[in-house]
Amino acid sequence: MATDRKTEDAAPLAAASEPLMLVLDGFEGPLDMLLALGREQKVDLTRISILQLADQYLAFVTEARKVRLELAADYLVMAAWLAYLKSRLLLPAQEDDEPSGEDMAAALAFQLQRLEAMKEAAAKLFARPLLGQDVFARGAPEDINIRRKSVYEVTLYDLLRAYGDHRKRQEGGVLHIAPIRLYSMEDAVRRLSDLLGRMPDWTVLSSFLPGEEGGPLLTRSAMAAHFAATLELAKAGRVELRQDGAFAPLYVRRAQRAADE
Amino acid sequence: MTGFMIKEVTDAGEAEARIGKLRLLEALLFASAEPLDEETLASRVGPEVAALLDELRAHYEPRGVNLVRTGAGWSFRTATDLAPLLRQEEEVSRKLSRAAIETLAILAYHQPVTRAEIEAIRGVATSKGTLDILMEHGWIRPGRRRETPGRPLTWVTTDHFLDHFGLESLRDLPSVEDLRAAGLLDSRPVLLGLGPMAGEAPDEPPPSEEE
Amino acid sequence: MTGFMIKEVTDAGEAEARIGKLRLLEALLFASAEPLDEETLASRVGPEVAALLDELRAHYEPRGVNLVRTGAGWSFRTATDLAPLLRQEEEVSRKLSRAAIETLAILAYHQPVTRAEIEAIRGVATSKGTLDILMEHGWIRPGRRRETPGRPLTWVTTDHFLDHFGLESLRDLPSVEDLRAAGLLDSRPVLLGLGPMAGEAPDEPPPSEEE
Repeated sequence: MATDRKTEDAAPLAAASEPLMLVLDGFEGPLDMLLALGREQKVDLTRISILQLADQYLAFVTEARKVRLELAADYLVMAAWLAYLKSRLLLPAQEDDEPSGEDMAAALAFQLQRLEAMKEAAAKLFARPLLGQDVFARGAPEDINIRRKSVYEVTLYDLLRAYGDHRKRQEGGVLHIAPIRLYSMEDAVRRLSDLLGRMPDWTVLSSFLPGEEGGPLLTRSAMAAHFAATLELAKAGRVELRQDGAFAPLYVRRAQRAADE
Repeated sequence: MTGFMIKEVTDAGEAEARIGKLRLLEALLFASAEPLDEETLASRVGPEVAALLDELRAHYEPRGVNLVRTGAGWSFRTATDLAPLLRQEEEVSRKLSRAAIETLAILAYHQPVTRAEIEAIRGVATSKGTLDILMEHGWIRPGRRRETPGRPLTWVTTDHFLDHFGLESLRDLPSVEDLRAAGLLDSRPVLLGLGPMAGEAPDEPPPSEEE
Repeated sequence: MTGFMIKEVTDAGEAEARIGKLRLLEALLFASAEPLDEETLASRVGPEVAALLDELRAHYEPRGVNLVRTGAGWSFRTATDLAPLLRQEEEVSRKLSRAAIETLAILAYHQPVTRAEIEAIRGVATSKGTLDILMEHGWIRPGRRRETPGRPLTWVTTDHFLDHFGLESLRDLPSVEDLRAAGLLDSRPVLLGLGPMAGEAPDEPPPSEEE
């Protein structure tokens, strides 16, 4: 679902007031999706409401989790980032060296403008008269090589491809290994490490879990693996854990000291 | 020889030599499907090649085939206004994924640009095969390594890219000056600590924190 | 539209239509890989194709490119009297064998490297001719002798190699990781590709581990 990014059209989400259509096909990642949501505000991107955008996105993610839609990790990271942005925008300014909510919002707005500019540029580029489609070269070039230096038609691509093919053979070709149905702790450690590096603040551990589509066994093993992984990372001094009471949600964040090393 | 617009030539012998060179230039350019650079052409017709090319270009301007300059080279191409009559069934852009099209545009406008920077702009990892397919089309090639930690490889577009899109130079990319003036050709990652836009090492492939 | 010799046409609109047809005819003949027969051309420009072809042929007659009839078809060809000038430095373009390309690639990446080492890397014997061809073309040259028993000769690439492949220095050759990222080298099998940022394969679409 979330992983199919080849589809052509950005199937838009329904307007925020209506039930969210959970269509991820066609989005080239969370930023692309934010851009599509932003366009629905029908204002210039420079005047967009980042807060409203964050709410729409977070609503989408909540909805997705409700229907157990498997979300790629970068969508979850974006959700956490937006939640943090929201808190910084809404709460009174704090005395710390984190970027201000306004700065973060401006950065996001710039990012969206830049992406949109590139999408428009791509459209303009491909709207030009293209060689081999709109404009044609000599169809029957005559066999005259007037460039002395290229007797052999070898391009850099040919050269690199040859080396790539060679390395591929060396590495033993393609192996097909049946997927393992259990979530291992090593993977949970790796996934958490990757995600935590980008998480701005305390985050509920359960939000890191992959979806539940793989069946109960995989889900339970993922939960166990992620829990064990946080303990392992805490032991190594790389994360901090917080739980406000028995059976309360477990929060995790990157260890503040380790982060600076 | 009525077709050639010979100017400022009085001597009959001189005129004939010039016509001979124009004919040779025309034949050389016509015989090749690929653009030919002026240096190569000068080695065949002499140092006045620039003036001859101008003359030939003017002669072909109203015709069904035009002499155009793209990138570093000159070539004959069918006139762009005939495109609706000549258009081929298979459209190149149809076969390219949206990711590939976007990546090519970002690469063209931001070059030289690293893969990490492309990812920062798109907010998503570059899937395998995207750069591969652009390179296979002959549109992009590796540029110099960036002299920053990790010495990441940069990517740039080729002359064939200009040829394919009918551009004389990168300055002719659509709206490039407006985009630059608006500050939108800044390829630095801006959302620190977010997604593939990992803040601490912008030019490196996304670090795997385990190692 | 000065280049066209329009005869017996008085009406301006008619003249314009005729010029449009001549331009299309010109473009079709230019872009076609095969000679085109009159029937095919008539289906694109109309029944007056024979007259149009005559006009086009007359226009191109004195030029460096001629419109000629071969067998049943029409095509543009460079003027026959220019053949000696065009073919002056003709060199038949040849495809380099796969073995030669691979040898060159290995040599470029592993240099300085001895022939025995190339063979060890490739796992097959290198035919004598392969290195000869590469050297003849100026891409490789002998380097220093290795200070090991037998003092074998090593091989290195030349400046011409860099020039040909558009590289500024050997350091700009993409690394194995760059190749992998660009999709030119399939990645090692991802045993447990959980999440897009897992491990060192950041550039894949997130594998859906659930299947």
